[in-house]
Amino acid sequence: MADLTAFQAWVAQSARSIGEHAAHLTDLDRAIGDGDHGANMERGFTASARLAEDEQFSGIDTYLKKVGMTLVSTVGGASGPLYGTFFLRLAGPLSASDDAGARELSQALRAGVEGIVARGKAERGDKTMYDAFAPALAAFEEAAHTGRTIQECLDQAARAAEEGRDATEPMVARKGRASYLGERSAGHVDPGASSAALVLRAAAQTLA
Amino acid sequence: MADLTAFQAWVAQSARSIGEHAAHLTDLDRAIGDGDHGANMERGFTASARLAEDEQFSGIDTYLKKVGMTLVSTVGGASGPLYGTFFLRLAGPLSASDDAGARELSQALRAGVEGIVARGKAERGDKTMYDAFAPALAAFEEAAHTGRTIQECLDQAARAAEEGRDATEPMVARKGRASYLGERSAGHVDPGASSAALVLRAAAQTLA
Amino acid sequence: MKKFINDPADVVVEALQGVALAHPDRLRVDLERQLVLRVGGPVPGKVGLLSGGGAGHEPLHSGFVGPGMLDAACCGQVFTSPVPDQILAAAIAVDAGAGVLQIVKNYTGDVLNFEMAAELAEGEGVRVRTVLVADDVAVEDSLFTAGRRGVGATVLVEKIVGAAAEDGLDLDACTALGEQVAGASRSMGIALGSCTVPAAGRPTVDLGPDEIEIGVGIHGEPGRRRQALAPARELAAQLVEPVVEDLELRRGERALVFLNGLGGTPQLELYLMFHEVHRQLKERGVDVVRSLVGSFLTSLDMAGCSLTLLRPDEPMLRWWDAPVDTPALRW
Amino acid sequence: MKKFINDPADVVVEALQGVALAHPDRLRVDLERQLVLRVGGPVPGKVGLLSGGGAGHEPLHSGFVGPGMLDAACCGQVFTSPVPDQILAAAIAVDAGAGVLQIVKNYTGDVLNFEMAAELAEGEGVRVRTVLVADDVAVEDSLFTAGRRGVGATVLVEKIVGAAAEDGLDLDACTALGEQVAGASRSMGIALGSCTVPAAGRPTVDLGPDEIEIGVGIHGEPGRRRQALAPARELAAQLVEPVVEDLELRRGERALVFLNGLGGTPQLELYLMFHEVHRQLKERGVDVVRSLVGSFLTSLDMAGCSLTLLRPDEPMLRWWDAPVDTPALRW
Ligand SMILES: Nc1ncnc2c1ncn2[C@@H]1O[C@H](COP(=O)(O)OP(=O)(O)O)[C@@H](O)[C@H]1O
Ligand SMILES: Nc1ncnc2c1ncn2[C@@H]1O[C@H](COP(=O)(O)OP(=O)(O)O)[C@@H](O)[C@H]1O
Ligand SMILES: [Mg+2]
Ligand SMILES: [Mg+2]
Ligand SMILES: [Mg+2]
Ligand SMILES: [Mg+2]
Repeated sequence: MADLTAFQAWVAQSARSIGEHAAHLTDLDRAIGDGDHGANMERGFTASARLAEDEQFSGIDTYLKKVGMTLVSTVGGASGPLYGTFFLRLAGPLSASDDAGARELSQALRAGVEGIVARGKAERGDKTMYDAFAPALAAFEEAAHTGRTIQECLDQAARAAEEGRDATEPMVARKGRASYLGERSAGHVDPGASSAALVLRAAAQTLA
Repeated sequence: MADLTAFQAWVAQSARSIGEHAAHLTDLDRAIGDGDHGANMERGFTASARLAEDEQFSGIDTYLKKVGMTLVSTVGGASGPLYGTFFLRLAGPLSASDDAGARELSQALRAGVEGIVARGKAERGDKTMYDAFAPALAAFEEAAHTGRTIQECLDQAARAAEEGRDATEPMVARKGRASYLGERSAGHVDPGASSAALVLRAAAQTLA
Repeated sequence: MKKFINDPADVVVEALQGVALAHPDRLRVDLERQLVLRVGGPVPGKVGLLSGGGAGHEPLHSGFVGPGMLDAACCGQVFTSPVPDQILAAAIAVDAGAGVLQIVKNYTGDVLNFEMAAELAEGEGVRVRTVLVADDVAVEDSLFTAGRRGVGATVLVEKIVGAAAEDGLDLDACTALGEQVAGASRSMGIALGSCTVPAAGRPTVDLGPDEIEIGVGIHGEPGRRRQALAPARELAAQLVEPVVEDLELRRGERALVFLNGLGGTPQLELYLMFHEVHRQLKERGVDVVRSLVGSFLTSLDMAGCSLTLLRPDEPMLRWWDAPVDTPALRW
Repeated sequence: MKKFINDPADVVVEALQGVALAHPDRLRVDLERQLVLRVGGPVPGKVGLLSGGGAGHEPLHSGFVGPGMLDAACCGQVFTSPVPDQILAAAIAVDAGAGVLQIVKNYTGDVLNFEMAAELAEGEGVRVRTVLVADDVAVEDSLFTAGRRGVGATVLVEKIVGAAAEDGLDLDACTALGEQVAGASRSMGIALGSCTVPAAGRPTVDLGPDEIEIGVGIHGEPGRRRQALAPARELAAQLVEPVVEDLELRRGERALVFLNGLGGTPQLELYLMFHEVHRQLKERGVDVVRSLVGSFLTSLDMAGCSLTLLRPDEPMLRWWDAPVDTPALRW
């Protein structure tokens, strides 16, 4: 079960992990984007991690909404509204609970990922963060459906996100800045899919 | 004695000599100016040399005036008005004659050099073309005064101009673009003094 | 990298301080939110016109704030979209009850941030419409991708809709006009040299000493191809041809021509290119009825230029000619 | 060298063709003589205002032709003075019986060519006066040398005397005013990078990757010193200090500030520098009463800027504020 503290640990762990990999994310973005994804994400998650230190939150949903708003106003670029929407939408299915189980997490994750699609209109294979989020959601739902523990669900989601991330390498981008490169975008892992895999791995390390 | 044909030969020979040394003049100007003196002079003297082919002239003075006007409108930069004025003023003392002797040439040369000073306000040692013209005039007058032939007068003037040119090397420029360099202008021969020496050497080869 | 900066992180806000000091009688600058607002606004009854985007393209957008053009510009960091809070604050500031029109260049970051801002603004009771500018023919047009980048047509949309809003057109009419202008415009650019983003500290594009990029984006995005430098008349042809063809400008039609410098290109070269462009349009039977030549939408210090053609109708020409009174555009 | 040119020899005339096509309603261009003339001129009873110099400094001078500023600009080749024939033709063209004032930047080539032109014009019955602008404090002032170079103050003289001539001041009064403005102005520039003259094909100044030239001239002439790049606030100080000191601007005095881009410097950096300059002037107790920020007197593609300060009196301010309607300056 995941309570407010667990969610705050997730955001903190995401910030740490993104901080460690910021240079790598930027390198990936330099290859097929504009070279700011690492800095964007680090700025946004550092600010989000600081929320728990500065403020008291009454519930998981108010916390996640604040994280979402913080990401929106600090990450910038394409990924700010996308990650922001993800966290804002996560909050919905968790509004009633102060300790989420696998089923609620599954619903929250679906809402979050649907938010990314609603905003970014990406489809599978467009070479975006959605190519990490979508398989992660499917893996989580499958695991939850077959009665796995939260930890198992999260582990499988994180693994699926990492596979999804790796699978972006040969893709030709159809969304975001990388799409301007056309065929030349193939042969590079998508930066947003990489940061998504980090965030989902952080979830597996903290939420259960 | 120098007739119209001799003056036309002088201009033609000046054009040839400047054409041959254009790159060198430009190199000198690149060191302490803006690197256009060779091109400026070549353009102007080529145009002036063409005058004799395209037009009939009634006298030495009308020819020299036309050369002066042509230089003014084609050389450009600082040297255009200076060389132009030189040739325009040369014409004055020669207005009555169609075959100039040493005395008339001496007067003409003085008028021309005074024109350069009137226009450019240069003094000896300012590191300009005047540092070639002034000793040339002095040498010519001295030779004419002591009864030398025109050829001798012209030879001495040319030699004095060349010495004057060489003497500009250590000078610190006080006029023209080179003056912006201050002390850094020392150690370079002045481009205008160099072209002046060529023009006076051409006189010695043609005017007598 | 040699630039007039202190800390690269402070470039935008320090430049905005300069803007505020240079134009105290025309512009109000909100340094915290990085907004540039028209002094004396919002104008009662007038549609609020709002644009913005990453910094580094000046005078776009902040130099176009004033009577006859924008009511506000939101500045992001260099080449980075502003965020919804900023845009929301601008929308609220310029709303005079007639609603707000956002003019957005088609980059995913800008689109998403302006979209979120619009949702938030609607939540605050502000009616918001958006015109998306996507005129860069170097990028293939497609419904399935991010689509074309927004470049030079942005200036034309801001000018023409700015005049129309001043004339009292309502929100729907301004939106429709903006879409018409954007839809009737096409652009393409050439880079002779790269820009250098202060925070990056090195050139964005790695161009060889004789190499140029045809179809470059205003952030140094790759274009259609790299090739060797060529004479101006050939480069002009490489802009005129794709733009005319994509716009399907036919013999006998009219065009408004905007030849834009990308930041590092001297006016001398820009006017020389304009001569080539004008000549080649004439050869194609296209009648140049209006023109604008200058560096109005730049990519920091990029050496290069872009060509924008608009197929204008009479109202567009009238609003193009209407008075404008901003720091960068005034007539 | 990567430039939008065809043959380097044709750059100026081809650019002028572009100017003619871009401003048919305001400018008349004499391509053969490389003159840019105000449409509808000469204005009866008005002193004819004439300037010119080498090309490559655009918009100076051709972009300043129009009501409230110049009647004509004579363009030489790149960085080369126009010749007397051209200037004479311009003087005759702008003379409406009230005489002609030439505004000349103090370079030997310009001075001598304009002087010869004036002599020729007087021969044709045109009264000609000359104002010499020599404001570059990087060069030591001396009666025995060529003296200071003419730089940014030229724009101020053209604007202020332009308005005064429009107001009907006679030739002697315009001349005196021009001399007052020139005398009350000082400038200094910094180059971060060199310009490249088309005909030369390579950079004029050989600056290292971290080297800058303090006091550079507008043709790339050497300045006071070379030094390492420094933060904007230090560079601003290196402009403000010598200019303020040479002008002997005291605490409590007022200044008109002109911060000028040299061609390759983006507006973002220029406004950032303006902020620094403004702050430092304030610290010195100098009151900035007017300002102009932009690239108005350029050195082709040179990255850099120059600062010009004018100690204005009331009439100067009034004529500075007076309407101007030229391609590059309009209010
Ligand atoms: N339409 C979209 N839907 C989902 N993800 C997207 C979309 N567009 C871009 N992205 C993601 O955003 C990432 C880039 O983010 P970032 O570099 O921070 O923003 P920007 O591209 O504005 O600089 C891409 O790698 C991609 O994963
Ligand atoms: N005031 C002056 N009086 C005499 N000669 C001068 C003066 N100023 C410059 N010169 C001469 O002009 C030469 C430079 O000519 P040029 O390069 O053609 O013109 P610019 O300096 O305008 O480019 C100098 O080398 C010098 O000899
Ligand atoms: Mg990016
Ligand atoms: Mg970005
Ligand atoms: Mg020279
Ligand atoms: Mg020269």
